[in-house]
Amino acid sequence: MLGKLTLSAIPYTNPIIMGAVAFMLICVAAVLGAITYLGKWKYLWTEWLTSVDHKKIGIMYLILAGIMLLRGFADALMMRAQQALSYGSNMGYLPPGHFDQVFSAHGTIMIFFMAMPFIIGLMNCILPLQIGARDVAFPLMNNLSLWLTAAGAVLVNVSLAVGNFSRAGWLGFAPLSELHYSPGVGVDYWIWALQISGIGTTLTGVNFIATILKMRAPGMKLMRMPVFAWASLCTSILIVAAFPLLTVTLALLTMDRYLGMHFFTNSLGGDPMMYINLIWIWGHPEVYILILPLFGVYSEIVPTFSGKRLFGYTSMVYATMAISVLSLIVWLHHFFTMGNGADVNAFFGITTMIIAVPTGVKIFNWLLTMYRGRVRLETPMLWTIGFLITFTIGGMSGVLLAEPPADFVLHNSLFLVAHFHNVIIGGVVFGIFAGVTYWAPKIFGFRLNERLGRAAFWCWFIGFYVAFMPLYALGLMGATRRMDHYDVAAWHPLFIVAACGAAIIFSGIILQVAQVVVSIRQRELTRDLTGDPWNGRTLEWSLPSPAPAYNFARIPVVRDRDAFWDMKQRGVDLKGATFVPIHMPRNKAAGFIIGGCAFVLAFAMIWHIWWLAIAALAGVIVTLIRHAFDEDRDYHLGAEEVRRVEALHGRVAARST
Amino acid sequence: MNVANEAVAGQPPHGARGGAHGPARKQYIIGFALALALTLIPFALVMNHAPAATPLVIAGFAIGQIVVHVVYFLHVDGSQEKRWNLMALLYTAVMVFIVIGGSLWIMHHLYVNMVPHASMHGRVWK
Amino acid sequence: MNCPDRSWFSRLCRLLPLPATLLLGGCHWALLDPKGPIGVDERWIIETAGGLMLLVVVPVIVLAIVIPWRYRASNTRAKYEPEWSHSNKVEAVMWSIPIVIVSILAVICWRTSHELDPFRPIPSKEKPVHIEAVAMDWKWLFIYPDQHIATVNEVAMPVGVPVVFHITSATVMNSFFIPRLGSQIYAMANMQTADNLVASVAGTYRGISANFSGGGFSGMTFKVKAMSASRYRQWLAKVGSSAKTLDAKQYLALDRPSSDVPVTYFSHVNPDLFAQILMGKLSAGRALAMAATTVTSGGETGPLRRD
Amino acid sequence: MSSDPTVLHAGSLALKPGYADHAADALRDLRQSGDAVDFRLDHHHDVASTIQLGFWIYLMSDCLLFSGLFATYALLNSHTAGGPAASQLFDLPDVLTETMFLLFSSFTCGLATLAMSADRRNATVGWLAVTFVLGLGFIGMEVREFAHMVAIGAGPGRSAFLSSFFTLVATHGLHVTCGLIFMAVMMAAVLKKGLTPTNRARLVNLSLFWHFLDIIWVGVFSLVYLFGVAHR
Repeated sequence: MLGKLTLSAIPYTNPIIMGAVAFMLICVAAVLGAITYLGKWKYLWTEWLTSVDHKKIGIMYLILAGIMLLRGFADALMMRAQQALSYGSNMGYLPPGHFDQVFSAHGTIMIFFMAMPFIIGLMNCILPLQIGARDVAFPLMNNLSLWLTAAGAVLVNVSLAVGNFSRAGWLGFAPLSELHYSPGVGVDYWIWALQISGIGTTLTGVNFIATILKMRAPGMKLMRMPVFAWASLCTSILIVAAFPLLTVTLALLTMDRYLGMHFFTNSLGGDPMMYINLIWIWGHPEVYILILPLFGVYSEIVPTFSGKRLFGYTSMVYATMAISVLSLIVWLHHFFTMGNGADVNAFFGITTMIIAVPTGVKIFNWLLTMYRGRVRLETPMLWTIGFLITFTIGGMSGVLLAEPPADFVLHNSLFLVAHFHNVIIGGVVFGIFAGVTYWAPKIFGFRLNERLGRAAFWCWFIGFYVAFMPLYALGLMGATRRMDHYDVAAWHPLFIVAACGAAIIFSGIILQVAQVVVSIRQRELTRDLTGDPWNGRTLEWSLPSPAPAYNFARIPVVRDRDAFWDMKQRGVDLKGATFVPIHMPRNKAAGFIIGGCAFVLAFAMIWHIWWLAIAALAGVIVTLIRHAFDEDRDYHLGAEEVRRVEALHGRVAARST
Repeated sequence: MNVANEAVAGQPPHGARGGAHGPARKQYIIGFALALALTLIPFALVMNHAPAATPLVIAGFAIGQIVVHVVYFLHVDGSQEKRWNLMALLYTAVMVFIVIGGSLWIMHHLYVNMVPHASMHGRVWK
Repeated sequence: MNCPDRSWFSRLCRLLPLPATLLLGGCHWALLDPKGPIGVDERWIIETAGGLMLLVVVPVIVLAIVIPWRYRASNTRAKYEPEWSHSNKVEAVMWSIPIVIVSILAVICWRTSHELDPFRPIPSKEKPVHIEAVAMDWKWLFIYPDQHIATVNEVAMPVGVPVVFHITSATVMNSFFIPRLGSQIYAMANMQTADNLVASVAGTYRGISANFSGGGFSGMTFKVKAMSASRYRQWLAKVGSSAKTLDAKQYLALDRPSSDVPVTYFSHVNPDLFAQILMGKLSAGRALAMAATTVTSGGETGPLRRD
Repeated sequence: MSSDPTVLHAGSLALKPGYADHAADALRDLRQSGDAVDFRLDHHHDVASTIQLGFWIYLMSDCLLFSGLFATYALLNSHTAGGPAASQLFDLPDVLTETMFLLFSSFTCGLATLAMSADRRNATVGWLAVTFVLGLGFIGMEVREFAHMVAIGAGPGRSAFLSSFFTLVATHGLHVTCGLIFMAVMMAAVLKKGLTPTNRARLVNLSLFWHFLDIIWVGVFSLVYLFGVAHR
């Protein structure tokens, strides 16, 4: 009846896991209790969970990503603590099986459930506003994407309490991830969490391509789009191109594990090398899926805080496009050491290095944008400067690793770990924090606390160097990644330093949590009443903060790259006189229901509860068909209502009232 | 999973082909005939063990037939309305080439380098 | 803020709480203090490529600090040109700097990829030594087919003589790596890779698997003993006199997952053993062993896999 | 879609003087540049075209999904592990029949689209029904082929070659099955509500999907069956 699921699946005997589970349950209970106490269930359901408003969906993505950042960082702390301890006769506090789950979960969570939701959240919150659209192309599909991603995230967390998580690393290399070598449910949790959230991400990609190509305001030619919109377009294209390969790879592994097939096994003709090949065809573009939108974020922040046009817009656009094409033909650099031979290695090494050219150009662009500007060193700008410094170093170690012979000694070492944290923390994470701080007034209606934000920045910035520079050194000392124990005396102090670095970053995260709490409590002090707190340049700042449900009462006409800056220069009056009804999509439960069914389906598949899996799949199909016959999908927001909302923001011209 | 406001999607689709009934039907018939021919010829070649039935020839027919389908059934052309569709299709073609061609190229090299050659009684080095 | 005008290398040394002398003493920087020509060449690439890139990276980091400071909003004396956003000359320079550097690196890449291909035999007057290496859970088996001997977790090689490692795996993917000597390469079941290395200095070096392979991965290390020709011969004789042999039964016992396995010598080893492993003829593999929930381990005994 | 922007513009906005100037400038600028921006101030005007573009992009991503499967098949088709090889298993005349089912169904699907353009509801449903039956025939033959192979010990677990064969062909078959469900739903929807704009947009997507599956089948037919037998 319950497949492989028995009570013994819950690891009662492990105090560390049970402690984490108890903490998680207390948090969940507290949240649920608070909602019940405040009587907000109906509000939550009708206004948020079923919302098709891209701004609310974006906020939910950001919340999901923030929570998963805490979870993923807890894993990081555990690893750093283990490696700081487990030298020589001290075996540390984590047995190998547990340590392996921790690093697998850390990678999986940070990439799929922290970084991706953050960037998709930012795209959701901002992109339609930037291109002058009322919504994304497919609002309900947007809601579905969110819930599929959330279903995957919940699965990863459920694996903590029921069963265990994968021990095969964040990319689950075959044949280690095959049934023969990983017989438990851990790899299945990993597969289904990624598969479901991956489908959600693909749908997001489709949605944003259609939105950007079809829904720009009149006058916004492609070459007048803000760079963030360009970056989002390229990222969406990469998502649509690459994620199907992840789907395939995971599906083939599923076939091996569930149906006894032999794609990547060591026996009956299976070929594990094909797994490595396929997963990296997705995996490398994924890196650029993560970084490109943040390049876009920096390209918005630097001109705004420098009070100056972006230098070399055209270069920037072509560089972005070049990166998004090149990123598709470099995947082999992840396995130079698999024995491909010199010609293949050299080809992919060179294509990899070529990516450094457009990336370098972008860095020069940002520097030249600040040059002869009036740079306001507020928190978003601090993150940006931190990025420029850190990412440059990460880029350098990356190009180094692109030399196949250098990679022969550095591959899989802690040098590599330091490199990709250098670009992902220095590029992606700093960019996310920069973007969230920058757009917070637009998203939430108030600014984040500046002092705590600065303090958090310094903790992150210094903590990063203290945590990861020792890893570069350790890599050069021949230390490999994913060790739960080592016996080389010279490594020990460096691991202790790295752990101290992690602790410094941890204080940064605590400061950020405090920043969020304090900012919410002081929101009346920092409320953004103008809609344009930073003297912005792009269309989102022409709207009230937070933007009304319909975004634009009147769709703007664009005549310049920095559309809003241009309007301000020309003294355009944003107040409207007459208003027309606005066509709006209705909130629908279908996305949430399908997301829920997908979670149940995955859970049932993981535990081989076949009847439940079939029921959940039927639930998905029935919901889709019912939705197809649902006529009540939209409504018109009356002109009077629009006028009322606009009046609240002081956007109605005096003479017409 | 479509947009909420598709109820107002008014245009009869394929309006771009002039709305005229005749030419469109003709397109389908031409496409169908071509597709039929491009299926049957390689099939006959293979069935009769014709020397021309090489992978290259078969692939040529397959690509020809895919083009026929795209042009006559999917009606992708260079028109303004379909510009993005065409771009997306070309991009996808490049990607398909990269994925399949790249994988085969890489895997071929791996095999050449690594598959054991059990020649000299058990000694498997090359 | 960190000093950006120093190389990252010296900077990270300064971050360390220990005396720099201890760290720069040489004996710990495995990759920067190689003991064989392959490793030396690879260090040259790391240093050359790193140095070339520092030519750009250091100025960029300096500019990333100097420009925002010089043009900070409070400094009203600085020039302000809010509309300046394009210059063909500047952009040409901007594109050409990275293009030049990447071109140089690309040439290095092409040449060294060929010269340092792990499959490429090392030119030498000496006749190369062939050693077969098998990655197992979680130890390394080395077979000397010509001497009919085998060892676990220890491999000896004569100094100055090229060694060809023929590598496969009896289990998941591993990576054969001796940091002091250079190039690593994957060890994969049913596949045979090769790693051509040579030691130029006598000594005992650390060998590892560089690719995560499961619960006992951390203890999957081996000793590499580079020694003079005469001592090498003595070593071969010592292994050859071992009482242990490695027949099929012994092999299957060895194949059971275990970690931190002590060095073991085997004599009278069938020279076809490697071929049999490679062809999957000895692949009882972990299927047998998985039945047991615990595996032996040098330091501790406990469940390495909970499932 | 290509209505005069000025008209649209004036119809949608009553403008403050400053804004009107600005907008008028922008429009003049646009006309002069001859740029091909979609002109709409209210996005109802090309919802249908947006939906079709979205669906098209989805098809492209599906195409890449198949490219992964094709690459895997192309690689693994020689990995028979001592089991049966392609040339021993495939019955080409049967496969040709299958192919014909699908090709004819593509044609009838096109006819359904034409009937829809001509506002002929019953003909639309009729052609869809024919397409449905042909598609069902295709699935039936595929299931029969699979059952036969499993029965003679050439199931998907026999070798990497057979794993990749079953997965590639069954993934296509699964798509066809989804297409059949989609088609059944559309026939019901058209019968119930007629050729409403919503139904039209979806019928166009359905036909895109169906033709797309035929294209994938061309790949399967050539790469799997013809190659497999030609290599005899």
